[in-house]
Amino acid sequence: MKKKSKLKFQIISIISLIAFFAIWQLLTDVYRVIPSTMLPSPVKVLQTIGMKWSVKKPDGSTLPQHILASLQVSGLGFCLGAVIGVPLGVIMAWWEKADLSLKPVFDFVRTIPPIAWIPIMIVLLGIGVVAKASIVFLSAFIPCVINSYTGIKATKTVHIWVAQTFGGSKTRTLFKVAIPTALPYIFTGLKVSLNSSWGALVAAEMLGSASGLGYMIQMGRLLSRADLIVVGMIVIGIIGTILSAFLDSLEKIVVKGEVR
Amino acid sequence: MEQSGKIGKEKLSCRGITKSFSSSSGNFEVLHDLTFDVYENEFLVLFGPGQCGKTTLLYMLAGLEECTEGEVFHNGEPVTGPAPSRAVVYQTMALFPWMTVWDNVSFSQKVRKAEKKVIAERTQYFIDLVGLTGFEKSYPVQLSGGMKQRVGIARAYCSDPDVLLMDEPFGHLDAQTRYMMQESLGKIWENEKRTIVFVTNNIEEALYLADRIILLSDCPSQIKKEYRITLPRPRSLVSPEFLKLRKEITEQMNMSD
Amino acid sequence: MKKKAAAVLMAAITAAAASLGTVTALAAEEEPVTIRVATLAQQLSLPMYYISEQGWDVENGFKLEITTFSQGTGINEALGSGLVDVCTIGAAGVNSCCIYDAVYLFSHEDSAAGQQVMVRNDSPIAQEKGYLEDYPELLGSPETIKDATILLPMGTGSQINVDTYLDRFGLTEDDVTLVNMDTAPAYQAFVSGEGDMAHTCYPTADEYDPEQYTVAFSMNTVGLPYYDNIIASRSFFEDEKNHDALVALCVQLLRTAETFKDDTVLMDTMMAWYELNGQTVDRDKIEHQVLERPFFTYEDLSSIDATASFKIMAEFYATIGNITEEDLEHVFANMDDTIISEALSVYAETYL
Amino acid sequence: MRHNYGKIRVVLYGAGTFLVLLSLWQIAAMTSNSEIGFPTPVAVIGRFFHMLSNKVGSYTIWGHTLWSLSRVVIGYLLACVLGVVLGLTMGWFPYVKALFKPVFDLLRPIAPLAWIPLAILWFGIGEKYKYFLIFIAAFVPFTLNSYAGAVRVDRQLIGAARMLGASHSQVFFRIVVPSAVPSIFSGAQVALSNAWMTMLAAEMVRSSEGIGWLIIAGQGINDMTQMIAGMLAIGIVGFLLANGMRLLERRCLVWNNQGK
Repeated sequence: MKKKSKLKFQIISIISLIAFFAIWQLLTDVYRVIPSTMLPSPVKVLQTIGMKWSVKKPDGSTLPQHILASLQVSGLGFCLGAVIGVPLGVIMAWWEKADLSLKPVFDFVRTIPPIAWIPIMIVLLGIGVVAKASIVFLSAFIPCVINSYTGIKATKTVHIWVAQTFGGSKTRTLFKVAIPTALPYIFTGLKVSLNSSWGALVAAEMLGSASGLGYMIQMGRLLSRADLIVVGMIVIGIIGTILSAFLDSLEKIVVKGEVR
Repeated sequence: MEQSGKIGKEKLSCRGITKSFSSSSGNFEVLHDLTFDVYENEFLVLFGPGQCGKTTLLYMLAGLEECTEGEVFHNGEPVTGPAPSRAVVYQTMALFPWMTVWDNVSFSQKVRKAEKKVIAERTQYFIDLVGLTGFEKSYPVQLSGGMKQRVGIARAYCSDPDVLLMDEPFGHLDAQTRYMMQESLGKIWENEKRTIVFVTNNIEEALYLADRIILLSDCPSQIKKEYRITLPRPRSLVSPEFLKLRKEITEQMNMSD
Repeated sequence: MKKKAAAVLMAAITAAAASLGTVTALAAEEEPVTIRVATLAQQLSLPMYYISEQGWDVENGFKLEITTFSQGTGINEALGSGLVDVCTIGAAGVNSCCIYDAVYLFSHEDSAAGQQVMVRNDSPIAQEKGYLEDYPELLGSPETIKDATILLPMGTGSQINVDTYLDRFGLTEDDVTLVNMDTAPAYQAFVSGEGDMAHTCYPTADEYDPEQYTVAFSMNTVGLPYYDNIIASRSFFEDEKNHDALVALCVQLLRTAETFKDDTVLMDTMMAWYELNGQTVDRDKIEHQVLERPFFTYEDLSSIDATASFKIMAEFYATIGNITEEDLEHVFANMDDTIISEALSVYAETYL
Repeated sequence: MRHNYGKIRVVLYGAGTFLVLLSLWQIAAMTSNSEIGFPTPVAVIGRFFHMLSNKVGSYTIWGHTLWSLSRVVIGYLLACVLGVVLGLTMGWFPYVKALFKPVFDLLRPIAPLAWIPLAILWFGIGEKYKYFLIFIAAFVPFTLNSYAGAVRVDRQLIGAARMLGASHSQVFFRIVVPSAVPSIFSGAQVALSNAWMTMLAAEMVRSSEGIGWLIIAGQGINDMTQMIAGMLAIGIVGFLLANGMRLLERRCLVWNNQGK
């Protein structure tokens, strides 16, 4: 695309963003078309973010505490997902018996959304960070399993043949050849899994929590405070974007020569 | 470069064609000041070593690529963009995977909103011409390389082109299919006389098919030599004249000027 | 089976499409005014249920459409989204009054009983009783209560209950961890070992096994008057043609309170309600739950100031920061007494 | 991922694992003395079949499933139409991309469940907020994949089409749209599981029928058996939906089976 037209489109994008916020502001504060109980104006949202940064009222923790609690829950869930999911995927792909026996169970468990597990998790694991992390784990471990499974399966049979001709045992081949080749797939799996573990955060915090962004949104609902709700949503959105941007750049560095 | 005897009036003519690609490491010139004509109903072959911009030249004749300098004329009119009158057969076939053979071949007629009867007639005619009768309903994914290229040829013919531009159409085929395709293309060309510009880096293919061969040099490629091939058709690859010509052109090509 | 199932699906789609698109036109004039009522489940929905069962609503020119909710916060949302005209609600009603500009009509029931917080018998809190002279019933002391985890449905009367309890010991919400959970999940979590205290109310309160759990405090022992209130949406309240229907509804509520003084009528209605909602319940077990929460009759409302509880709750919400000071003024401004006084005089003429 | 290891062995291994898991669960349930009677698999499956024929609340499981499906169908179709149209046009027309992409990228990272409180504020607690939530959950994957499909179209095919005389709009409809279909289908798969999960969350927040309501009703009266039976129903329906979508894809994309 020629230089001139690329610039033109960038300008349009900026204008459309500004228009989005301007319309939002006009509809709420200026012309009062939408009552503030239904949708707070961008200015009100910014005020609330400012206020919530240091004030605990009315939902019991400041914004940084909420963010920390949420990162803790989805972080722990993600680690569980990766630590259990990746080896599970590798085992299922490498040993035929494991694949045959584990795959149907995995496919069935996969269809039950994490939120449906909440009532059971309360009884099994209580309401601590571990219970919440288990809800995140349920949505985080699936991409890990799938991608490491595809990664190992995609390992060219020639690689295995080459390793075996040089006398490598099955397991040695697995670690020397199959896993290194599957690394790019495994990394994509981790990337997807981190995104979905951040997404599952809201569900996890429905389990019963005292702080966290999902909890803040719930409190916004209980106290009919639309500004708390919107602030919670926006902060979740921003952190989600930062996470995936960070992962994309990490992927570019780590997985240089990968086959895409 | 002397003007060879006229067969018919010029179909395509290039005047001072130059093409250079600007990349991060400065400009990279591919074609340098090419001037030549293509005559009506002539089988012209652009022959040259592997990477010397033959495909780019062909795309510029079709109007798919713009010239950095110089111009291409078709029946005297400057070429501004791709058009059905300059049909292209791609090396990678570029068939529409979601369309059946019938839809692929009849695409140009349907797009032109010709009436049903005309579409049906023409499409069936060209499918039979390239020997794909009975495969009308199958998808490209279900065809072999050779058959896919036949669809490419039928599709190009079906748009009733003034000129057929072929970019190493048999480049991807195995040797066996390649000979077969060269032979059938020769026959097709006999029945359906069209001006054809054929790009290849295979000397047998060039000599077997061409009325005229333009030998191109390495990048930035220029016209090295022009040969008029008057061997009777269908040519045999082992006749003495064929072999003599083959040796001469190969030597000429490898001689760095 | 297949055809019926498909019919249900089709009906659901057409019904949904209808509600999505067209705005249903209001019923013709001479028909009774439809009042869409939202009530809390079980006992608190009895008056409305009884009125519609006896047909007292159609007799007096209004038609009740009742939906039940598990928590007051759900009713707030219903009011906020204009799906409900009148509701019976507890402390959560304060939110509706200040944020959705709803109108408080009057308090119709003393529902403090059963609003209590359970604690495990073997927990440190349970070992200390009568730490405060003027509240001998309360368990625990500042040291044992500090840093406790309490499970409760936030934004409702139970939060005020817990905060009053903490206040008695000079503590605030920041000294403990409040975990937001509905009554039933709170019970399941608490019983499986989570948290130090769990708020509950009837009927879940009776699920707790007395050998293992005792009442740390309840609204009565903490001295917090807790009445359930009748609240109307602003649009419904201000529409002149609904005025008579509202008065008539209040009159019928008073009449039902009077009839519910007879325990057998009250219990029969309770059992009928459980039957209707497909829950099998043991009558004797729930008898005490129902009788401990009386409905205000004509005499009660004439003698005591029933609005006290709602005002205390509104002030409390302001102190803990759930609502701002000017919201508080807004709540007081929305406490109407014209409808109830008119209803009391109409009730006096007709039924006394 | 399907490897045919011979039909019988597949069934044997799969059934084997399920049996092992169920018996573990049976033993655990019988020995557990937790306050809340943890139901045994036999009880759960028994209750599941019981609920197939008799009413729970106002419907049998069939009715609840149909209610849930009717909500998913409406939100899903709306998201499909709008998502594909926006995605394709954003991918092909630079003006549309410049106008809508920034706002779309702004709202995309917000998890569907985070929209629940706002949806309730905007649409009330009837049916409409559920349609809105399911629409949002399905709209994002549809748009993303259609956009990716339109952007990744093979330039050579476009050249060929224009060479054969196709006009700019004909190129869009006859080349760009069909070539994006495979990635739209993969988007449809993601959208379906998103919609299914969000429908459940919406029902567990507020509803008077549907499978989500079934679980919450069970939780409300401490009936663990009904809760787990509800999860069983969700798993089965989710399983059927996912496989149904795969079959549909395989049938429609007969021309593409060498791709995926």
